[in-house]
Amino acid sequence: MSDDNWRPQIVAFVCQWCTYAGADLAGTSRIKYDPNVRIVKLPCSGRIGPLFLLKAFEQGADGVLVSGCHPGDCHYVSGNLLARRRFTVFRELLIFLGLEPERLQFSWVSAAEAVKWTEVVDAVTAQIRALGPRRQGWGAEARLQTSNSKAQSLEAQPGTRNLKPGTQKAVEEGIRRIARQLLQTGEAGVIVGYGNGTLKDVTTPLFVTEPEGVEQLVWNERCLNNLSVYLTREPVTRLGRVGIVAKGCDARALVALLQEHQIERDKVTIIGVQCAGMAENGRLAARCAVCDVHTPPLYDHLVEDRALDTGDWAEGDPRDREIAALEALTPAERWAYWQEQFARCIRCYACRAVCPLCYCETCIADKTQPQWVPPAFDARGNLSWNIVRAFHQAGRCIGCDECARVCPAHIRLDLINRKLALLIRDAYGYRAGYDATVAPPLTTFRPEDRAEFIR
Amino acid sequence: MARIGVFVCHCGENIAGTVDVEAVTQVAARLPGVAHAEHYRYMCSDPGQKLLIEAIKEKHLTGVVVAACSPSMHEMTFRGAAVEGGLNPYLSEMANIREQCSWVHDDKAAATAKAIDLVRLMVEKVRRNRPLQPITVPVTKRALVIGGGIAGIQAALDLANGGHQVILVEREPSIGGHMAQLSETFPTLDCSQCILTPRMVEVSRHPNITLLTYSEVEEIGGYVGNFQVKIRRKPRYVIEEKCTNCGDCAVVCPQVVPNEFEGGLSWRRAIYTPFPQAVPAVYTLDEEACLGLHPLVCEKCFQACEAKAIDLNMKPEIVEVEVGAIIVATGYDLFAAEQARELGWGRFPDVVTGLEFERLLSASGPTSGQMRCPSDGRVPKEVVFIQCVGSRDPEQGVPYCSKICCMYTAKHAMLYKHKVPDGQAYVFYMDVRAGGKGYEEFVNRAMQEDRVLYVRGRVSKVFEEDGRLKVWGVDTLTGQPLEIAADLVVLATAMVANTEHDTLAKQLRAIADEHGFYQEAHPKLRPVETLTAGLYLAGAVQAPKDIPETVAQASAAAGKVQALFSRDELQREPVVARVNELSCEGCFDCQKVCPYGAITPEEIRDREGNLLRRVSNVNVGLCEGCGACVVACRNHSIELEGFTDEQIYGEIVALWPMPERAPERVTVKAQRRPRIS
Amino acid sequence: MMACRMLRPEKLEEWLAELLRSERRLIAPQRQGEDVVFQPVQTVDDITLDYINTRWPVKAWFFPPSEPVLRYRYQGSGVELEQPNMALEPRVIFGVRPCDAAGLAILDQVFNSDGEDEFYTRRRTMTTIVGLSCTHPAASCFCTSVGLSPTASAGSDLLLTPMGDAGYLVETLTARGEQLLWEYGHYFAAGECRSKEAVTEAAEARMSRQAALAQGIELSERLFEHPIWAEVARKCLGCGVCAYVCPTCHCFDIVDDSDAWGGVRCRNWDSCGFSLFTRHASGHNPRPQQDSRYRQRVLHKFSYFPQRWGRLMCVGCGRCVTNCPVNMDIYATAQAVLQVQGVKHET
Amino acid sequence: MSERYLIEYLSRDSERLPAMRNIYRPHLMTVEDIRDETPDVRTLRLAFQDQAVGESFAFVPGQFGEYSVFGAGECVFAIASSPADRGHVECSFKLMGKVTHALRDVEIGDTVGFRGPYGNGFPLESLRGQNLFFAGGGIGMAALRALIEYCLAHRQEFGHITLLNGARSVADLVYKEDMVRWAEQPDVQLVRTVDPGGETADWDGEVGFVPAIIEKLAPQPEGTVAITCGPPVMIKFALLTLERLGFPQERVITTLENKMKCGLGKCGRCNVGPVYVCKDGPVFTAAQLQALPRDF
Repeated sequence: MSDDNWRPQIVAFVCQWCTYAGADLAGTSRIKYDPNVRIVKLPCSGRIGPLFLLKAFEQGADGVLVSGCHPGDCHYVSGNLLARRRFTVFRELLIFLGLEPERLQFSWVSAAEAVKWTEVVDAVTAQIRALGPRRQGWGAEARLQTSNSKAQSLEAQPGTRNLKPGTQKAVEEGIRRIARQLLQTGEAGVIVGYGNGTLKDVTTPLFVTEPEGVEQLVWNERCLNNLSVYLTREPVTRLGRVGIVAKGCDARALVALLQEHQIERDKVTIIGVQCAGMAENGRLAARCAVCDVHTPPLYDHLVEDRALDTGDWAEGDPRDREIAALEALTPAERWAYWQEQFARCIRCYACRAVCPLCYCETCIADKTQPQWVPPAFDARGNLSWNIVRAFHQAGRCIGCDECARVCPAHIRLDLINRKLALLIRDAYGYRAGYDATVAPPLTTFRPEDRAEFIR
Repeated sequence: MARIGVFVCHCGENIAGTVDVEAVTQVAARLPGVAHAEHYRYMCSDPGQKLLIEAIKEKHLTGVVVAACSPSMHEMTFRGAAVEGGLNPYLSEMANIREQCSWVHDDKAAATAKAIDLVRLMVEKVRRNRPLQPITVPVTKRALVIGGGIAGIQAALDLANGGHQVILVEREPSIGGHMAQLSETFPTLDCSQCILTPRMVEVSRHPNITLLTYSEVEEIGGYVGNFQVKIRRKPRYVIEEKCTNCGDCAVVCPQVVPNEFEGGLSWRRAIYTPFPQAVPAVYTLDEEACLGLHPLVCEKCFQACEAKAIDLNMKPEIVEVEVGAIIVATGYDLFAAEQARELGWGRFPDVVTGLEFERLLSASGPTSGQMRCPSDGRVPKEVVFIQCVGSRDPEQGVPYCSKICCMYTAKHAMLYKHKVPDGQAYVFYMDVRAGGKGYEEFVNRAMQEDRVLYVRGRVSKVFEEDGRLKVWGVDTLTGQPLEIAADLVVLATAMVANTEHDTLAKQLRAIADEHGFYQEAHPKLRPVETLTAGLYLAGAVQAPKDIPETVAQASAAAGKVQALFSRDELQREPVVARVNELSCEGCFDCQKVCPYGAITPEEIRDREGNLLRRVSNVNVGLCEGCGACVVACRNHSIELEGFTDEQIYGEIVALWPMPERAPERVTVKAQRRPRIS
Repeated sequence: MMACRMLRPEKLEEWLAELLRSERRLIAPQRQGEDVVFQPVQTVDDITLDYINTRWPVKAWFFPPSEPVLRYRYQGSGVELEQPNMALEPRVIFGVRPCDAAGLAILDQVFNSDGEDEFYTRRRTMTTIVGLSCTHPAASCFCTSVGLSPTASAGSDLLLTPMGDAGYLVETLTARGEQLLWEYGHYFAAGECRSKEAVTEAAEARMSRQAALAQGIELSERLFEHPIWAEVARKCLGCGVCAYVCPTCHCFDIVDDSDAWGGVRCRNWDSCGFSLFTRHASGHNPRPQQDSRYRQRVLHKFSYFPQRWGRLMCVGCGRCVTNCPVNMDIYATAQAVLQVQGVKHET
Repeated sequence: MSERYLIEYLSRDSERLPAMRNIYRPHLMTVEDIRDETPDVRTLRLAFQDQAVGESFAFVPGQFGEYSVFGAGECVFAIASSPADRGHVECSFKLMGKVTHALRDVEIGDTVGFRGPYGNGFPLESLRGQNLFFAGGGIGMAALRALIEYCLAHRQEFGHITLLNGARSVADLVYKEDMVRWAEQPDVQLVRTVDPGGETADWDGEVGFVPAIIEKLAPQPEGTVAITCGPPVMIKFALLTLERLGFPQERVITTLENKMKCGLGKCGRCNVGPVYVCKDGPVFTAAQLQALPRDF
């Protein structure tokens, strides 16, 4: 694979109480090991953020090792257990994007385990040496190398089901009736709903403040926008108490916003709408094919759709087949697939803007001290941005797919979101947007959390 | 740009032998922001520190990097020197090129390259360091001592005599620990109880000591100077203040169970004192053995107690105390002898452990000091002592030497011979380790004066044949197989870590080593402290120890605590989290991940008092500086002082040169075709 | 120099094939998933003519989303500057729609004015734009509303207009166009010069959006402060899609991206729609809300730029309309604002 | 650039093409002096590393530059030094964001970047022969400093000069040493003021916001030009006060401090109505500002 003189560049992020002390003990005990690892000392593995690992790879690391105290031994009670969940998710994300698992490794090494430390370093170094230098440039050229890869033949498989739009007119009337009532009684100062857009077959977010205006509210299979994004927008909230038209997926976003203290329940009136599914390119949208919230999980008023046909979902989510196909590829092929996708990114941040859960006024991508996400819109910066976006959504994304819908470059953000949602469902039994009283999965842990990837 | 000084230490040959310190210095001198670089034989020496101090003053350095040993060795030293030079202590960092470089690599080129990287990384960190001011916290001048064996007793008495309040917590009904079980002690053969019990009594009477027996530490929060401890007092069903220790209750008690204190060699009642000199001198009702508690059917003791000291409705009680320091003296356990299956403990009543043998020797023991076999009470004439049971045995037991077994086995054999002068004592040993004042002489006395037969070798099997124990072994000096018919076999089982260490260690945020013993802060220089500030170790909780060592360490721990208590305020490391209120979005994920409850919502209001936003706020008194909140914050509105994003970013970008960006397009030099005439 | 030639349909492919073999890099519309984008051509077969317009305007080939304008290395306490490596090669971009080509003419004015930005102008002079008139505008198109036409020639060096079976009418508009035509003259038939008016009219007739926006917006204080801005901008989410798909938007940011050894100073696209665009380090922001930012976008295109340069900064390609996540529609907004302005004139 | 560039290229060797002029390439400057004006305002004196450039460098008071720390980025400040000070520029900056923090960390001898001069500068011709009334608040004084130095260096060309310098508190007053030097010049009146609450026990200056002190000083509009710079809210009220005192808008001058990146009217950041502050400003008369949309 590579010549004998090649020395991989490996950085180890370690906690100061266990692994750092263990490495010191290896020194005191004069146990020899491979000299390729550079240690960055941190107070706790809980302080080791995914951004560090990302930056290390960006800077040219061939491998990254993270090491902390054994479960239960954390000097700070539970930092390593929180870290374990973060790293589980982050690692799977990077693997999904095509990183070889050997390049990002984790271990528990206690202050007493000098020998283990040396063994871990030697083993990790040997594995990375066997892999050879990382594909150039954390992006950039990789996509050019494999232009004929299998990955490129992977094409979006839209839902094959036809729409069964339900009784749209009746639902529309129901929305208008409730909206009118809310405005008349003063229960709401503004209704956030859908109106007809300026182009054929397009709806647009509509803000109605007068009872007469409710006639402009519409309901059809093109009401794709997740309107809950407006609940954290001052130009809308200053109009008064908000009444919001919410499909099931939109209501899940409301649950998540409640969970993260971004809205107050008693300051929002939710007009829940039973939804039969929305259309993309005339077919049922992929996410709607496996929808289990035709009736919103949270509402104050419910507009029922009497003709609601929730259909036979046996077909499953077409995206799951795509994810499986991607996962069947080699890391190099997967990497090439995503590089090609991210290369198209123009950093317009539409994905961020439409996301109800991207409510930070100053995004980490806009923070410059330090500049974790490279500012240039090149392969390196785009990759980091997309990874950071995906990771910040992990365990929080409610799967409305708005980011993927609005992406002008058609980057398959939905696949990444879905992949992480499945991972978190399987690993932690958690799905976002159903229960505001449960702690989000990356803010908590269980002692028995999966750890099979940790040395 | 910063003006950093880099100081590369040779540490004699320790570093310079493997790392080209000259090269490291030369490269360091050329790094951006480095205004001074030099190397010296011993940076930690006085002249070494002077170099640093002078350089700070002369070159107006804005930060220093000392490339030397581990920061756990000398970080404080160089911070102190930085202060002397006029710098804030937190503008000094160490690059660990000894423990993590020169000592672990042979290849000089690779080690030098690594040392250069480590220096560079620290230079970039220091460039981003900000001066920090220590946080002062008041010190609660009360200590908690966990464990009432000789270590805990000694530590508690030393502290109490020094004028400090002490809370001594013991899990068992009485203090005294394993030492109370011993008959005589080596190498002086004075009676263990005779020297121990006066101290136990002193503890019970000392005005500065609050003794909580039959109690366990339930929860520990806080930090050095300010620990909050919850102690669970198990119900003993006997009101300590009322009990007169008359024993009327035990007489009427119908329930009989094996006596743990006697190693199960005798019996006790459900209501009992573990031994006559127990402190406190009160009875305890063993709720598991008692018939009456659930449901109440017996009550005989209750009726018999004239002092009305028995309360069958007693409930566990949680006592909350605040202490400034904690000494852990939870002692040891013995290697479970049944695991050495071939030696027959548990199958043959006349195979006993060393501690059981102590009870057989003890005047207060089950045989009142008469040497008898547990099986039938006959006087054993042939006794085989087997050393290293479980110890120095990575396969079946523990790899380490249990340290005290050689000595107590010699003591056992000697005491046996004193009681049964015509008996024969054999000792199977691997090596005799008798390092200590008077120890070697003691063993020699056993061999020569008391004619104990020492056999170098291991015992392969103990079995019964014709009603007698047979011991098979090999004398490795002669190579001869041996078979000894024995009346009694005594196993010198290893000292192992207390099985409850693990749970307690987690509570204490202390680190247990691979064998379960607590890890000291430094094996040589800080053997009494742990890495958790305010937490100290005494006795066998740290490693196998004999009594003198235990007592010495207990006094040392007490001394450390007294030093801590000599100040009214404590300076804490300012490594704490800070919230950027401007960009905090108030999702409170940080609050969810904080293990110390240090983060609470804070309301931001305008001048009219209208609520604008809720943001996170860190209580720096509670914050321990773990940084979990920083990672939980998606837009990084929390920083951890001392480990800020800027600093770590600096370290990471210092590690590798930035990869060249993909060239936009490579110009292909095509053939020029002049077309313009 | 309105010499005109014809290009027979069957000659087009031959010409492109020879261009591909030349020292000029040939860039032409190609399929990428469901989109058509400009890409360097590998084989002529990859080129498609089946598109209303390309996904992205052609501007990125001159004004890339991100480009280094300076490199530097630290040397002790000093710094060594390096010129970024901007490799140049002659290029032909084939198939640029008139609206996008007009966008280039607008960018020329900005980048070629005093303080000439050679990162842009060098690429521009090395590139020959072969425009391709538009015959079937999309529902979102409104080039005629802003004073252009589906066959407008501004910004192109050569303009091809499909004339049915006769092939393409070739207009030579600049010296660069002339040079190209001179080099490959044998593909082009001279003489048979026909008017493209009929094609233009037919295409315009297919245009559903035909408002009179070309006169621009006349700014008054009343209009500037009018509540209409808050109303139309309320749904704006503040992303950068509209600016980044726009053929004329050219706002940029200059940022450093560095490590311990040195770094790159980069020029990156930016958008007046982002809240950070005008926010000072102190936190003060002259355009604190989305309405003022959206107002800036509309007025820059329809009022400020025309005042300075005498032409609108909108070419009516409609990309911002179709790509907006929430259906912000600059055509509709301009109409609405003009209506407000009209009310003022009447009163 | 010549339209014939392509033709040149096609006909000759690319090596002989003219070298690219890079408008974003800064001059390298050596930090010669660092002066702390207030706890968060610092003045740097920078010398051109290329002496020839330094010799030929000239600017009009009121023009500005893009100062950069390599690794942190660029930031806009007025050139605060005297135009007569050849080979050097000075800038004063307040600690705010990434670049100013990086500038705070530079040491004497370090290298920083400078591009400029940009912008129009003060209309010196229309100031000659006039009384000058300067009103600067906080760091806004930096934009006036070059002009003050110029006027004092050409003292006979101008009439009476009033220097009103305001700040939040006594500690926040900038150019304390310069003020002493300036006040010593003939026919110069120096008035210093701090916001209410910002005074110290021994403060002998005025107490009050800058507009209030302008009102109190009541400069005569006839024959006087008022030049003001400071935080946006101060400028707003200072302009109103001057108007009330009878100053015609053409005789009130201020400089704007928008966020700027390129300095050359391209990046679009400082666009206000039809003007680019970086090219058409930063110096405007109140009359010119009046014509602009309120977007700055």
